[in-house]
Amino acid sequence: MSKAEAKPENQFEPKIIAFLCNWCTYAGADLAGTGRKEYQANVRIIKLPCTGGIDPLFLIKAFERGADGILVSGCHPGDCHYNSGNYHARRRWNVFRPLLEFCGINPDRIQFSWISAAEGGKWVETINGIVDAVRELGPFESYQKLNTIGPETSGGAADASSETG
Amino acid sequence: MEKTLNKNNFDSFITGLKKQGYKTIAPKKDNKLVTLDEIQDANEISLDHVITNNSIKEYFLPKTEKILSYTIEKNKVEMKEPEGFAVKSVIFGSRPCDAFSLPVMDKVFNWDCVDKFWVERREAVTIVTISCDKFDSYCFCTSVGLAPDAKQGSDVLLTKISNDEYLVETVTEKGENLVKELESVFSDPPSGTPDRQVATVEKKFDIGKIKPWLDDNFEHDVWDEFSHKCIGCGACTFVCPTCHCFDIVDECSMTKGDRVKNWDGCQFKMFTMHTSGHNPRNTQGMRWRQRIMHKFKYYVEKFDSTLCVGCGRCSRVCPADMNISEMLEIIETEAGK
Amino acid sequence: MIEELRKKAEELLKNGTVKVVFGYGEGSVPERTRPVFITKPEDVNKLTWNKYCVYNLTTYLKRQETRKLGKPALILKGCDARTIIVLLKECQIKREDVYIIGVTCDGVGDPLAEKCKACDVHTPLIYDDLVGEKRENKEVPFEERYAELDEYEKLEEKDKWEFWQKQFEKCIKCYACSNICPLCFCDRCIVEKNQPQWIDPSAHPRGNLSWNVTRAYHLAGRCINCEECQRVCPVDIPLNLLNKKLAKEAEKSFDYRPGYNIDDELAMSTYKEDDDEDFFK
Amino acid sequence: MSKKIGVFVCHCGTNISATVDVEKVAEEAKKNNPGVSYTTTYKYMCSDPGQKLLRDKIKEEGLDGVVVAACSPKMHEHTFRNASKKAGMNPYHVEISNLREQCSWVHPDKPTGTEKSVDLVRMMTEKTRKDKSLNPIKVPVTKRALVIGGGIAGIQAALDIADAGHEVIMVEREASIGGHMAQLSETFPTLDCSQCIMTPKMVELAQNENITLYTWSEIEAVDGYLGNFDVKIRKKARSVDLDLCTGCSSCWQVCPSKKIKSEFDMGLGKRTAIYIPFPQAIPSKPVLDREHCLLFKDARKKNIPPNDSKVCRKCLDICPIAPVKAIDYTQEDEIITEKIGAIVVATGYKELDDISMYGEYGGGKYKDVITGLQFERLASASGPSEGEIQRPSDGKVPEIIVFIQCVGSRDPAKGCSYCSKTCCMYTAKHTMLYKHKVHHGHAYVFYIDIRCPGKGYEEFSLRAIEEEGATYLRGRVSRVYKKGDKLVVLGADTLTGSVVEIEADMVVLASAMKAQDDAEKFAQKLSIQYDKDKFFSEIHPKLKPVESSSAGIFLAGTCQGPKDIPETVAQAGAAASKVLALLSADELEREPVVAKVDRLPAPIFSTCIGCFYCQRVCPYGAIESEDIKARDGSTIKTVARVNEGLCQGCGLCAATCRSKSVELAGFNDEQVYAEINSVEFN
Amino acid sequence: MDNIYRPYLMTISDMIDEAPGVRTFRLNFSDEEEGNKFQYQTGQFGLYSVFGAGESTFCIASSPTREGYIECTFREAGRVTKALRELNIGDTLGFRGPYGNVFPIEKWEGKNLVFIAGGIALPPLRSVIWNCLDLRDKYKDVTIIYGAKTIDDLVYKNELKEWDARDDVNLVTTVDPGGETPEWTGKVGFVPTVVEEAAPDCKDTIAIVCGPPIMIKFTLPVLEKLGFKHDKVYTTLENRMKCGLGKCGRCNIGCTYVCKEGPVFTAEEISKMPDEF
Repeated sequence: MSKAEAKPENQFEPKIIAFLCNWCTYAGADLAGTGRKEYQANVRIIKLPCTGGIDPLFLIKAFERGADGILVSGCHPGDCHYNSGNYHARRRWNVFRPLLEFCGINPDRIQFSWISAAEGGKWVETINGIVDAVRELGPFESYQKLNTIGPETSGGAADASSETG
Repeated sequence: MEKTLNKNNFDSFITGLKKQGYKTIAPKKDNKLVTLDEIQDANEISLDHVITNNSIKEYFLPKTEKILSYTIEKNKVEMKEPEGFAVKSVIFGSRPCDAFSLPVMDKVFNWDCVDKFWVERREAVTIVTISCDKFDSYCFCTSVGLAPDAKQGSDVLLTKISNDEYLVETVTEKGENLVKELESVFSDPPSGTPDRQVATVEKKFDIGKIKPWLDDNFEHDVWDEFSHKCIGCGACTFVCPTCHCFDIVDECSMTKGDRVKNWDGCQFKMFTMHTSGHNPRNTQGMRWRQRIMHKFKYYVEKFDSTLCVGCGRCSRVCPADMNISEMLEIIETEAGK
Repeated sequence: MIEELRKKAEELLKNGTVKVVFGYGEGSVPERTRPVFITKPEDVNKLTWNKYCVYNLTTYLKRQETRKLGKPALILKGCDARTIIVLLKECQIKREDVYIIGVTCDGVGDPLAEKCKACDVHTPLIYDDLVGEKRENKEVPFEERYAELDEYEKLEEKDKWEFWQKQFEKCIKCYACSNICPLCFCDRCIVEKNQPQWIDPSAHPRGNLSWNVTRAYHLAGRCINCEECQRVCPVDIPLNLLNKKLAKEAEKSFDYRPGYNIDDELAMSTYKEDDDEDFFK
Repeated sequence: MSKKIGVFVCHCGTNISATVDVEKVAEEAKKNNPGVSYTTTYKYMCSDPGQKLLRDKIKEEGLDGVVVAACSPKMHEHTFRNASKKAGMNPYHVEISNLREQCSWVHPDKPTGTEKSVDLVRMMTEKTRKDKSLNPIKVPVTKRALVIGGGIAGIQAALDIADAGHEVIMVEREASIGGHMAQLSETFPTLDCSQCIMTPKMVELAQNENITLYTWSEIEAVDGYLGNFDVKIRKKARSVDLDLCTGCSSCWQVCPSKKIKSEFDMGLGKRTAIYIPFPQAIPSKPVLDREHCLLFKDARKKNIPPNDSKVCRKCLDICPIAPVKAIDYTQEDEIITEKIGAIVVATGYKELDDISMYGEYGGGKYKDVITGLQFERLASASGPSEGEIQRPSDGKVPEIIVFIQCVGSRDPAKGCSYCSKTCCMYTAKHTMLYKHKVHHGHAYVFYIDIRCPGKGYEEFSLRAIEEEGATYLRGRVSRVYKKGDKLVVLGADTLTGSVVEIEADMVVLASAMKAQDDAEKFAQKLSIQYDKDKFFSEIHPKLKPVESSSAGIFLAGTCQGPKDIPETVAQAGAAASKVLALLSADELEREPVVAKVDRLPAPIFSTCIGCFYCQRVCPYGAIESEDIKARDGSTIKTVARVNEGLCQGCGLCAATCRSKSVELAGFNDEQVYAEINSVEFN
Repeated sequence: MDNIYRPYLMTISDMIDEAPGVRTFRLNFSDEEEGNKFQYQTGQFGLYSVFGAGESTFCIASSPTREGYIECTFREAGRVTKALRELNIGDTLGFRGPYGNVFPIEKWEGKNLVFIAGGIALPPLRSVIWNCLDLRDKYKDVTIIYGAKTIDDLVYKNELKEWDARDDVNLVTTVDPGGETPEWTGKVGFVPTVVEEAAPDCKDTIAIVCGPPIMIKFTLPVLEKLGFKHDKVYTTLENRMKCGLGKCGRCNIGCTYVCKEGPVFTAEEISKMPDEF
């Protein structure tokens, strides 16, 4: 079911950073591995003890470093190894996601999901799903185009120039 | 050289500038505020304001500026000089107080070693100032030795002589060249002495009394009392045309980085904070003292000019209504006792 | 109203219940007032009250210089008094450290501030003394309180980005917004920490976006909508829109409004089993 | 801070090197990862020579940081950390790049896999550069074990732990210990009767002074952590005072309501309201079923306290114990808190009893279609028919019985997808029991595959066919319907390719072994992982078969998955040995991955501002307040402080803290920032 | 026009761990020709930059009399010093300087010298000590009084031994009370008290003092008591400096720009400055 061979040469390959909780989704990803379930290689996983330990600052920094899409995934509510980690995380994303949407960031670029240690299949679906969705959206140019300090912006009102972050 | 410029010739003046390859910056209405911004054609210019919200300092010491960029391999580093930061441009419609801030700050940026970022921009930009025909209660340029139609710092000075005629006086050689380049736009000087419509700003305090009082009043409780309401932000220092303190930080990803010069201000508590946590200027009173002392004593002693042009922006923008001219009036009365 | 305030202040200073009164005094121009800190009973006539008393004086509770003046009495409007409730819940002050002179208020700012159009705290919810006759706080419906956001929420995604990029570009990182905010009381703000430097200190569009988003997010479920950040921004960025959007989400999702009820849990420090998760896959 | 980092890329035989060019990964790491001073590849890093290579290189090259690019950290992070500890390097400077499960196995295209592996290694070298040395935290151990579940697994584990001299608390939900094994008649492959094996163990348990037994009790809540659990146990109201009652049986003989379906007899037999589940029950003291007792039903209807209802007080009156009666209607539920060091979960399984799902087999429609356990009860001497195989409908001795295998098992559509492992063996046993009791009877067995893999198992099932004459038909049953007083079984025999029709007197469905109904809720209470079928998950089937995902909580028996009694007992012994290992040390070394609030020299002392959001979100209450005092005793500021003993390292406080004053060791801000910073997509 | 903020590229040629958290780097110029042209005098400082972290200010700890390299000693405290700790021999870092004024060693010729240093403040004095010792005959007797919290907090341990061995240098090392161990042969006590005991003769003598503000606060009165005039006592201020070029407005104490008019000051100049450091 992998899309690796089917893709034409110059197709845009989205860059996805995934913040995973160590007990459930990371184990789910391992399970997909032991099951030899292929999926696209666009994701880079950053392991953290719990989704409750994921700070919205991480997402902003990930976008600044050129990510086109971000996946945040952990244990299903109730399954958290630390009892309430994912509940607090869910509450955070309940307000942070609309804030980014309000500022004009397409919410499909950030996906939140619950994947347990037994759901290797769901992990593969989630990854292929987000890679395809972000591939459709195309590279996150508007964020990456936020120039750092191009020569042109030495004046007051800065206009976006081609320098990438 | 003296000329006159008619208001409806502004359009051809701006297009002429564009043809000559100048980037034009002029006051532009931006919902509640009037800010100096790049314009494409003349009708964007708005002139019915007292003073723009941002000062022209932004075009010589930008709020953030790359002074070096480098790429890092494992242990090999390549440095790259930023180029093309000095863009040939004309600032049209600055005020005499803003314009005067440039020669004041030239002294510090050429002291002992020359900051090329400041100096190259200074050469590339020509200042066309319009004298003030309006003022508000925050202006106190006359108190610091300036005037609503002062020429220092500008290359060309426009002064209103009728409701759409401006008297053009070139101040520097650069100004003359500019006027020569756009000969067609200007017309001959008016015969006789034109009636210059210039605002009359009355003096608020005598600058002469300030420095002597400051010399021996480093410890005084007016510093604390006056600055209780200050919230320690950087608004006053950032909008001030003569505040030039900056910070140097590196912003980098894993393989490349930029060394950046950012605005910084003495009112922030972090400005003098040592890594150990010791802070020589620990309270807001000390920082407020530093601001007044630097402008009216230290800079005078070191470069023989007051680091304040009386534009009043800091008082207008201050969240807690700390008024600098009021402070100087208090100092004057204290000096009188 | 002004006489009553002065008499009250004088009485409090005289009988020693407080060492200082935080109030409003004449400003540098008639259309402005400024915070004044009265320590001597004879200075009370510096106090004034008019529609230009926009400051949220509780912000001076976080500053060491004004805290050193001793136990304060604060002249607080309804919206400012809500800050006290949040500060109490976040253990920044103890109730007995603060004496509150509540003022019934019909709206400040000329033109009328945005927050006063849908104000439901004309009479402060918490005070020791009340000046001005007590007015009944009537319920303001949810839609009306957040009407200001509709116009921005309706924008297309690209236009939203365009609008906010134009606003964030103007930011000069002077931090007036976080220094005036009574709830931004961190000793060392995240932006002042450089190991690691999460938020770029430079005032380029990327650094401005991460600063403004983080500042708004850190006030999620806390901001009491006093609009001081928007008023003091020297480059006139509509900052309160961000805080209002977060307040709307917090109220919609967790039915929580900061600064109304001293006992309920702080929104971002608790959870409900059935918090909605429709955006989770 | 590590700056001489060694990168060890593992081939993992060919698991990694097949789809990842390991040489290139090592060479790229050496070429452009700052801080890396030594790289190598090896066929089996986790092998003994592999670990020796690691230890030697650490010493020779003077490494102060190691990145092992191999399989998932869940597999061997511990192994490699111990290896580097032996080489004198702090184990928390070792990071694992997951090249196998998350790259080589799932990305077959070699260039892509290699490219990604280079990224993954760089991310971990960047993280290692920011690692800080951490030392294990010493924590006292409560030398008491808790066994949840009184079946054979729980009993075996409890006895093993108690024999080693440790105190054990056993909690059993039912009125007596024994679990499902007590319900069996005889057990395969030795055919010795379950009561004979189990009763001595149950008595031994009851008399063992190290073991405190709470029956008719459930686990209310489990807090705390490895070595220091606080367990709240709810002792449900039994209405009988265990100390006074002597088990003389007079009360349950006079109890008028005798028509209550006995759960122990799987609904075939009947029991009284005050009852003991089966004769050899431990404790052999009754429990009053308040659901069906006339007195309690009346009290509930009239909404009056039970003591005031006069409907029936026979058991109280008859009770010979004086001066205070052993029966007490006013008894309430009681919550006890116990301090526990380690927990063994042995909560057992639930047989698929809702056979109405299988209407095609007549399940739930005909009384003579019963489940495996119901047949066990029929065959058991203490069963409703005292061991006589009788039809539940009319009590006649069945001439022909049809056994149907895999009812609910291996059936992803309706039942469970897995094989319940024991049905082939117990169905063969059933045919033997039936033959021994009804010599002229004939047994038919419809099966898909006969799976009898244990020692002596194959011979046992062949005996059922060759010696006992059971007819095994390889095929599925399509329908069972009533014809007269016979049950017609329509099925296929795929070996002869013919349709089979048998007129049987009784049909026994070998129903599936499922997880307990409340397994999910129970797992969440203990915060242990469970799989899609709600069986509790072990950390790793081969490496850690009896350890649950929560440190200090072990699994034994069918709650972890279908298995037979020999396997269950073996697992119970393993769990007990794990508990003994844990309780053997006076102090426990805990993972130092705990949070810490920053402390700075004067005049700041800490950037924490004391808003205590961290304290409110901490699930373990591990954050206390601390007053920083000046020399003159006045409080300068009140800040948060993490209690290292309680902190479990979830990182919730670190993400909630707005000024980032609290950091989680092992996942601090610098490390996460370095990882994000190092993601260079090429 | 050249960019005054552009650092030289340096490579680390040697590294010594002086004390817990304190390390000395020996730096050579990556570009030979820049190295040869580079001139500096003792007492000057520079801005060392780690590419990827930022810049930080320390003195040049080596003496100009030693050609071809410069040395710097730093303690791990902030972002840049932590990044410096991660560098190995052979890595590249940047150096911008030399900035600030110098120790007027010519003026001290023919005089006795007393060097007083505390804790991590020995590096700026080490530069001038080696400079004077390399021109030993120009000065009369040389006394060095150096103290630290504990024994392993003492920096340049091998050089202390060297100075101790020389007969033309009188070295007094001390540790704060409680910091000593049985084998410690040096003095035990705070630096100001040790200076009082050593009681160097003030006639025709220059005192150079450098240490944490609290040590300077107690040492200056002791020197005064011993008869040292304020213009005979030199010190160097480790103030917070950013540009080193007098532009960024950060390092002023009163109207004195420490980076331009300092960091070396006489006690007299310091007494005239407002109390703002």
